[in-house]
Amino acid sequence: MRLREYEAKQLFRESGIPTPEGKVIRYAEEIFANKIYPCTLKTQVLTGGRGKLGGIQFADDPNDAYKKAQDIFALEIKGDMPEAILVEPKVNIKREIYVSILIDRAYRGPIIMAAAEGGVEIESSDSIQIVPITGGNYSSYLGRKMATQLGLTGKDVLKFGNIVNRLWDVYTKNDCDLVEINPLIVDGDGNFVALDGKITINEDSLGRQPRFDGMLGAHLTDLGEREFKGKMCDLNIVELEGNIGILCNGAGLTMATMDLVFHHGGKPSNFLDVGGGANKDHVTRALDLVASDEEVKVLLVNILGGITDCVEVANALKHYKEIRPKANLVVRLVGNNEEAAQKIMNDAGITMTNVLDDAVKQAVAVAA
Amino acid sequence: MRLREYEAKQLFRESGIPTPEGKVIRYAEEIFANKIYPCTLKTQVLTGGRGKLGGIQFADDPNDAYKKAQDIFALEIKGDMPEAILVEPKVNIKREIYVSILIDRAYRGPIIMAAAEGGVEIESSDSIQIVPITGGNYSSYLGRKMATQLGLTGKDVLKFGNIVNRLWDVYTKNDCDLVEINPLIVDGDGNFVALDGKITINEDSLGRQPRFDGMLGAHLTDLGEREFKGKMCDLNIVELEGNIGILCNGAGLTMATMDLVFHHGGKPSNFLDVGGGANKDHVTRALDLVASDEEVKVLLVNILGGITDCVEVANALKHYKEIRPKANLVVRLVGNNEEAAQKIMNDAGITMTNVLDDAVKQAVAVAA
Amino acid sequence: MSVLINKDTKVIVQGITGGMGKTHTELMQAYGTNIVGGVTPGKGGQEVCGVPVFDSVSEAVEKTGANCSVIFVPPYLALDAALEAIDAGVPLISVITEGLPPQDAVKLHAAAEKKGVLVNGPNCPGIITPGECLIGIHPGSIYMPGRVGLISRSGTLTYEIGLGLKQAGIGLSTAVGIGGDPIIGIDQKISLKLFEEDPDTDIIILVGEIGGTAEEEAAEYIKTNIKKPVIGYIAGRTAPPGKRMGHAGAIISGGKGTAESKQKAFEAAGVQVAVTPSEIVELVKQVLPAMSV
Amino acid sequence: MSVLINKDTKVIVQGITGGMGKTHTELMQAYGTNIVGGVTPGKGGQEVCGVPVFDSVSEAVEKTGANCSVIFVPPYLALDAALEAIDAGVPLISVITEGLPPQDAVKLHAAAEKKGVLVNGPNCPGIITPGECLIGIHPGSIYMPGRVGLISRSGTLTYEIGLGLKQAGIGLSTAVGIGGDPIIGIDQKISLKLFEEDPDTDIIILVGEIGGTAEEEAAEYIKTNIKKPVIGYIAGRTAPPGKRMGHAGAIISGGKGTAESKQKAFEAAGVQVAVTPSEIVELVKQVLPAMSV
Repeated sequence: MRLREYEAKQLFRESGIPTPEGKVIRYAEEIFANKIYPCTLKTQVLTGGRGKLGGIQFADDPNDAYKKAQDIFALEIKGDMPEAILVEPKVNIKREIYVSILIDRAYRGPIIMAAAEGGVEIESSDSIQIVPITGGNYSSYLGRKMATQLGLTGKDVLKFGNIVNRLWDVYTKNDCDLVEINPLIVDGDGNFVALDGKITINEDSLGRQPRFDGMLGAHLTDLGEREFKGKMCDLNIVELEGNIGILCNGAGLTMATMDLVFHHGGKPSNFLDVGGGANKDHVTRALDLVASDEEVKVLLVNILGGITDCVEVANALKHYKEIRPKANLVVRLVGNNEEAAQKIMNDAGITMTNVLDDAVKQAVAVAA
Repeated sequence: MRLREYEAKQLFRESGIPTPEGKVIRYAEEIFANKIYPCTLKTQVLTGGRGKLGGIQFADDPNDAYKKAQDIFALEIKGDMPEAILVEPKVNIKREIYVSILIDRAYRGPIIMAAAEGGVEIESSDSIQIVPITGGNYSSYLGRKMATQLGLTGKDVLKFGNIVNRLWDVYTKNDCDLVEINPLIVDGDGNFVALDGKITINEDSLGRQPRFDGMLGAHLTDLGEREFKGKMCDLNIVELEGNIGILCNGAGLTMATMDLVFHHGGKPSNFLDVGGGANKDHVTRALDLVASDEEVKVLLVNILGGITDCVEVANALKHYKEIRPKANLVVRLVGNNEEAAQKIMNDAGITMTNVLDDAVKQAVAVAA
Repeated sequence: MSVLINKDTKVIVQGITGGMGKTHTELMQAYGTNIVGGVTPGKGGQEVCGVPVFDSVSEAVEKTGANCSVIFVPPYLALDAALEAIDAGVPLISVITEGLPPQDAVKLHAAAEKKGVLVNGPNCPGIITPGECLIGIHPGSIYMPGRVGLISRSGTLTYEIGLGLKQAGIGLSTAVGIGGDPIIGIDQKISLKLFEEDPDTDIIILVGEIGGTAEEEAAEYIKTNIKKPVIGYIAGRTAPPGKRMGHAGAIISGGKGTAESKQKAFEAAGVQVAVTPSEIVELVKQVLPAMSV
Repeated sequence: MSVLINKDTKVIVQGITGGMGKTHTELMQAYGTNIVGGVTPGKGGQEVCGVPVFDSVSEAVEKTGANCSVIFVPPYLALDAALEAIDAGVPLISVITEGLPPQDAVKLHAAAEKKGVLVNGPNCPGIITPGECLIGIHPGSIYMPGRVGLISRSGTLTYEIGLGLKQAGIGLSTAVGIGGDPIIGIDQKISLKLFEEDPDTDIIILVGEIGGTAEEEAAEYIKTNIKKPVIGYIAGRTAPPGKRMGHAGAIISGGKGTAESKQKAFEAAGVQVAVTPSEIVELVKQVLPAMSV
């Protein structure tokens, strides 16, 4: 779950990372409470690249600021309307640095990633430095080590190290996947300040981070309508352009099935992984979700029951067929409790296909 | 620094360990605010064995309690007068358990120590169980492991484990040397409650535990007057029965010197380790402290300068001699910056002895 | 023969009294796995699925001689359960649990590495040596015993391939479902090494998917360490970049983790790459007769 | 020859810009120790005592090839400093700092053990190989080179014995001040093993004190592993029970850690026990001629 800038900065401040003294406004008129000029107005959207699209403006006086706030509130950034504007005093930037903490597969644990120059194109930068936090055991010297790798010297080593100490606190305390300060600036007085920040909370950890309760929905602006609905009931759906609805269990099998649909000349309208251990109700919700797409000509169900009980899936399919007797349905259902499921399907009049290639070819033929 | 029972229980409660709903009173009259009877009145002294000496009383009604509170406030326990009484409702005890967390040399780290029966004579119990917390890495299973080692079963495994989880929190959060619940009781409803507790805060860690600022002095009731004064200015003095004052640097050398005084037939009046890296002022305070004992006939100074600069010691001795020209002083001073110290001592008219045995014999002869 | 588990493996189930733990204990028992006990703190002394339940892993190991633990406990309790098994000296642990917070996974694997314990998972289907032993949630009936070793990041795709092979009359020595999480214990390299050393495995199938660089690393490892033929497959060739594919969260981002990159790495390591699951079966059929010559 | 350090040891000083760090860097340099640099975060680029100061240990190691670090930083910073040295691959670390919180010491030694790093201390005088190298705070002038190995829990008592030996014309191969804290890295057993293996050490002196059971454990170790003659000494024979003796906090409590127990253990292991420091010298004198026969 990616947080907005002002939310990230709130967590920064709680852990002692300096940020500009900002104010969040939700109506343009609130700008008149701002007393410090020149100021920066930043649209609070989740998508990146807002600066280039006009989402960040500077204002020298209240009238100027009011006009710009109105503009920003009316500005859609890649389909995302701002829910707020963050107003901050304009700061004097002597230097920009990039720094983040995230889990890295290759290092089998968290790493500190930083670059001596901040900026939006950091992913492609050659100057990225890495300091692994082996086994998740952090100690202050790791932040200072990064400081020296960045070429910082003197008091800046301690100042930067101190920022990383606090960033580690943010990272662990909130079960983050990523905490990033970009840019971390050095201001005119030599202080290190987080000018912009990005935090992604690990979604598997939300259940033990009560402070984020109920916040997920408002932080998923980059999803399509069905994708959003799916997410809200733990169904992982990705919308595609075709007319074959795919419902599988497990990411690998779902991807393989999608690949196979393309391979046999079909076009999937979506990709839906119901996950492990889905019961009848969950599968029913998944079926309804796919069926709600009017482009779907045929629904291809491919379930291999391991932790998923085939009987639960069969009952959901039976229910689906009862409601939509004319829907095109190609079903492959194999695995734990397969015989009992077979019986339910027979009784419901749903034919099953045993071989995956056959099932996919059949679905492609129906959809063509 | 050992805490009193009510202070320990406050830390217990902050970490979620249940304790009886107690109230601290500092005047006998305050007992009338207590509404729950029968109740227990417990003297808040630092020394052990208070129960056998009358420091714990039960009362059935306010008048009974008032009388007993007066008695307890007047009762000295091994030289310690109570600073308060802890009043608690009398609890129904179904079972008593002992449990503690402390650092153990042999395990090179913290251990959980517990016994299936609580009680005051726990040190000599045969039923003590140990679960090491290797490398200081605690996880909940360790508490449950101890539960099963104690023979607990069913829900009690979880309840006891939960207590140990919280005890670990107390231990780490407050830089403790020891956290102990004795007895941890199971009450009539099957709840685990800390009926009495002992916490020792590591003294080297007090500087990073601001909540204990200024509390050390009030928690040193088992020291003699000079021992107390020494402690308050970081001088480790142990008072003995003889007439030879000993001032050394380093515990090992101080003990060796004390042993040698006995060996040569003398009787030390004290044992004073000025510690490492003492400067002139610190050594002066040490000399004054020993000299304040009127039993001291001769002061034996044995300093081997490593981290301690011999010049600092020489200047302190010079000052000491100026103030007390008639004091008997036997000095051995060897090590870093020895020549310069020698010169100061010569100028001050203090003779030095190079060989330890000679110095000790000389001191013993003077004291005899 | 086989790798990791066989008919002599003595298995305990952590979380045996939970719904999933109980169901899969029954399925494992039905398959023939020697389940010697279960662990659920606070429920010691009970009997579930005909085996004793213990309050702690160390007690279970002591009383049953278990040398393998399968973990079915809820996500936030899984780290503690795994640490308990590691501490109790269990040499092989399979963490079936999905949704373990990544920061917990880091601690789990650091502790396991320190003690030299093999951890399968988390978020994995477990391991099966057909005809001998099943740990985890594989549907046992879709595999048959044989001489092919199978390594897979994906659970259900493992079943798909096992089934396809069985339908073609080809069996497996062992199938290792390594799991789809970013940080796992028994990975592709460890599994490859075990199969290379197993005298009863002739061919190895390596099933990867988009995201991360594990396949590229495995390919490097194969180049210098694996003599047996390896057949590869990568799921997600047609996945749109920047989208998380499924619950396991495979993702192509920043141009990394693409199927092309993995396919190239496989090919450079002499791994034959199948484009569909059924092609894997075809490739195995081609290699098998060549080997019996 | 010697153990742990010699003329080729390249030493860095962590906390070189502090008062104590600077003073003892000068003393070590005056003794002839090859100090190649210092580390004080935030003061990199300066020069102190004629050597460069670095912001980090890894930078110092990279630029100087240091293989030993002496730590003089304040107590609450010492854990981090030691972890930094461990992480930078320094194989020998001497933590002079006194007053390290015990919970920090546990973490320090766990990290060192994991990486196989030797840590001397904390709260110790360091190590000296007379005539070659001094790390820490030993007053160098009171030792002379020779063939006796000295192991001691107490700092100043080590000096006392070094001085007594020198006055008798006896020198040391190396003196290891292992430190008085409850949890230390290089302990009596490790030191004994090193001296046993050192061809240029003939006799070992083991200086213990009351408290703990380290001497009893060392005696057990000597029984089966040490062939060279060992002379023992225990400080605190006359210490009253229940009182913390000095800053290091040696204490006899609950009837444990007594001098009697340690003396018995030593004697049972064939260790000759001296009652006074000067008796140690006498015992060495007796053993030395016997060896030269």
